[in-house]
Amino acid sequence: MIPMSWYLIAAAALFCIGLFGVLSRRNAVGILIGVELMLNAVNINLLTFWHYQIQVNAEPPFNALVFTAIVFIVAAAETAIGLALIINAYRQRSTIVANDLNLLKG
Amino acid sequence: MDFLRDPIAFFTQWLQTTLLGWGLAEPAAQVVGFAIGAFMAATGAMLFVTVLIWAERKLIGRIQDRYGPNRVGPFGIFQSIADLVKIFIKEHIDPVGMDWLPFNLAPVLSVAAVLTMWVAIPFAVTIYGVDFNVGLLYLVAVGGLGELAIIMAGWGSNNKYALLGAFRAVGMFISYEVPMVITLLIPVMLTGSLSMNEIVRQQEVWYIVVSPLAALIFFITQVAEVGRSPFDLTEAESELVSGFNVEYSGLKFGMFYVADFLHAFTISLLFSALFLGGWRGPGAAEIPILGFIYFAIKSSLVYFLVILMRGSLPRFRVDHMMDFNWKLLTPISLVLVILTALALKLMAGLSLWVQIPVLLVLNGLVFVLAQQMITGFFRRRRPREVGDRSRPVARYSPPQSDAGSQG
Amino acid sequence: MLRDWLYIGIFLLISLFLPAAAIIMAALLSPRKPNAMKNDTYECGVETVGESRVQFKVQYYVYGLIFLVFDVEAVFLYPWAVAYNQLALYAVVEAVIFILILLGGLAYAWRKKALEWQ
Amino acid sequence: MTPMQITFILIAALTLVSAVMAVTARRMMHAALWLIATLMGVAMIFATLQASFFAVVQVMVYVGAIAILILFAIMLTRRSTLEADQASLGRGWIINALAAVGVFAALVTAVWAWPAADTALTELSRDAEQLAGLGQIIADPNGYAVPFEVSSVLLVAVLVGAIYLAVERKPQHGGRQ
Repeated sequence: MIPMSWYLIAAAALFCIGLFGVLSRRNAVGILIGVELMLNAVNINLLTFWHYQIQVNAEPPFNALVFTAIVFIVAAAETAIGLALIINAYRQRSTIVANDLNLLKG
Repeated sequence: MDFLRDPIAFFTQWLQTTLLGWGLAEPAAQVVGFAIGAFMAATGAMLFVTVLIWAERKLIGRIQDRYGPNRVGPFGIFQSIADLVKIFIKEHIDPVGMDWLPFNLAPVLSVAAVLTMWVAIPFAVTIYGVDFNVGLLYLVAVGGLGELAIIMAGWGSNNKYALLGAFRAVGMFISYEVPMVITLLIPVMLTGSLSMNEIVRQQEVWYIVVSPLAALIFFITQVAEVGRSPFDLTEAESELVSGFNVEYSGLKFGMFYVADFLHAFTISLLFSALFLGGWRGPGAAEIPILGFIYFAIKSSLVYFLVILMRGSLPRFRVDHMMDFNWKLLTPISLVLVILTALALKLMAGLSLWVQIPVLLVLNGLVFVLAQQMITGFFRRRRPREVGDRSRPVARYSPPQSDAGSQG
Repeated sequence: MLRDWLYIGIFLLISLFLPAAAIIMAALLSPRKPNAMKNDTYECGVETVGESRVQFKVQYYVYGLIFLVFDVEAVFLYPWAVAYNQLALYAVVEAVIFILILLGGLAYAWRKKALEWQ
Repeated sequence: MTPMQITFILIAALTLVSAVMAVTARRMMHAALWLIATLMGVAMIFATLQASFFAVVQVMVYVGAIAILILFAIMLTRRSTLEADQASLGRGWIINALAAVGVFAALVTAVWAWPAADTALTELSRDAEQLAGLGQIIADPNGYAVPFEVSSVLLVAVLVGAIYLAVERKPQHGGRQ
């Protein structure tokens, strides 16, 4: 069957792609997309360890499932608020290029 | 005799032995057998659409005092096949500025989203694709992929109307998914499982008897999910020309059509599996083919109801449609889930004959509440007439003074 | 478990393949005589005006937002509903509180007229 | 290579390639569509891990809700997206790419240094997922009842905040400014 390291490496790759997106996208929605990718990578890791835990210990670890659920909830919250902020910023400044949103810069 | 009792199992057996005879390994033979079965089921489902289209046109014709198709073959039964041939050889037009991949993927995806639902529906005690431990959520999730196809179609077409229609459609579909997901908690609560087979198996009393209001809400939301009249604003000819599929032609358009009709039938299957006991009936557990017939009859009745609704109800206005969902169905379904959960837990030890009447009374109470909300809504919103009554053309509702201005 | 998913994967591939094959076949069979007039985007018979990928109103976003919140909440009520028969009364009451908080959110959106189609 | 491993490699390749497209596509709409492909790939990875519930929830919540919301937001901010088309990535993208590759290398070495990472994940029994157990533990005060109540409060707070931010407020007393 599939070695656990494959899952972990795939998740790491996904995380780094997301990281790249967050660092270098100019569009604010693009940055959010990068964050989504990173959160997904985290979920892959959590569920891989859940599977591993079942295999090692007989009893099922619910912590991993609960954590994954909470990551889902947090992702939903983050997207909703992030996009609302972007829409608001767009309405006021009529741009969503992240570098131009520098009102708080001194 | 065995063949008559359970033709599918008989066929599977035969296929297995044949494949094993060809020297395939056991698991591979099973997988190949499943693939052949799936291929036949999917093809059958897509061809079945021709029958559905004919039946619907005939019925709608009758409702509107027409004959419906009556030229090709007896009762016009080959009309759909003639249409199929015609649409098959029509030209495919690629609109200017289209986005190639989304534009061409959308019709395929919209059919696939409906077809994949069939794998988790139990047709009879032994006839099902997969007995899946999260089958119900799977059905909801896959049904949602159709929205994606619509967005892709609207975006890819590079057309204002297509995009407007697509977003209106998706706005409606996602809105009606909320009460649907909430009401589906009730069958899950009653069964204690998400597997479709388990839900059907446990329905000694049909769930429509236990919770008629949940069944009603589910039915309404499902009709909305299909975008059938009265929820056909997505293809409002007068406003949006035809919705997200204006730019499609030939079989690409035909695929949206297929997806639409197949989805309408699939929701009937779902409704009868979840609330009408699925394949359950006298003798169905022993003779699977009998269960299949019961299931077909139940689903056809539900489908008939869907067509009847389409033939008799006028289209919703867009704001009413949203109000209906967010201000009536959603709160009502939440209240219903709360009441059902509490009542069932408080009556945990009692017999079914006590539980069901109490649940029915609760359903009735919630229904009365809903009716009060509707009448209250219309009392507040009565439009004031302008001018005299002989020319009731100009009506408007004043923007601010809603309450107390009942002209 | 894995077999279920394998079957679903096979079914998904087949149900993607069938319409795609049908469309490709139809595309091969059908005539193909494009011209500029025919390929122009449809706009009630007049020339297309302006950028076709138009701006949208914020109401769609608000509905999407409320949908997202309710969807996420409802999905994580499903395990609770599965376990319903083994739960004690207080666990049911907890879920009821959960739903009531949600109803509060709906009431807020209602009062702020966010549910209104403008 | 077993068929299972080949399937996994195909799925992972689909996921990662669409992820790369999602962060580099010039048009935001394309980026969002590639994001959806990535999310479907991740759902398939969950399925190979036999976390059926989360595979389905991934499709339902991420593809069905979050991605749709992102698409709506992109349509709402169209004009700015058009301007941003010219250069989708910022200036220092090469440095960023190097940083990302560096992080990846560090993570991979960490995985390789851990001997247990080579454990082959076997097929679980059918009822290993135990949804009912999950349901019980999220309603159990000694388990995770409090986090779930808090998450419900969080989501309502999100609802309130996002509506406050997104809904256009009518100008009062003869307009703003």
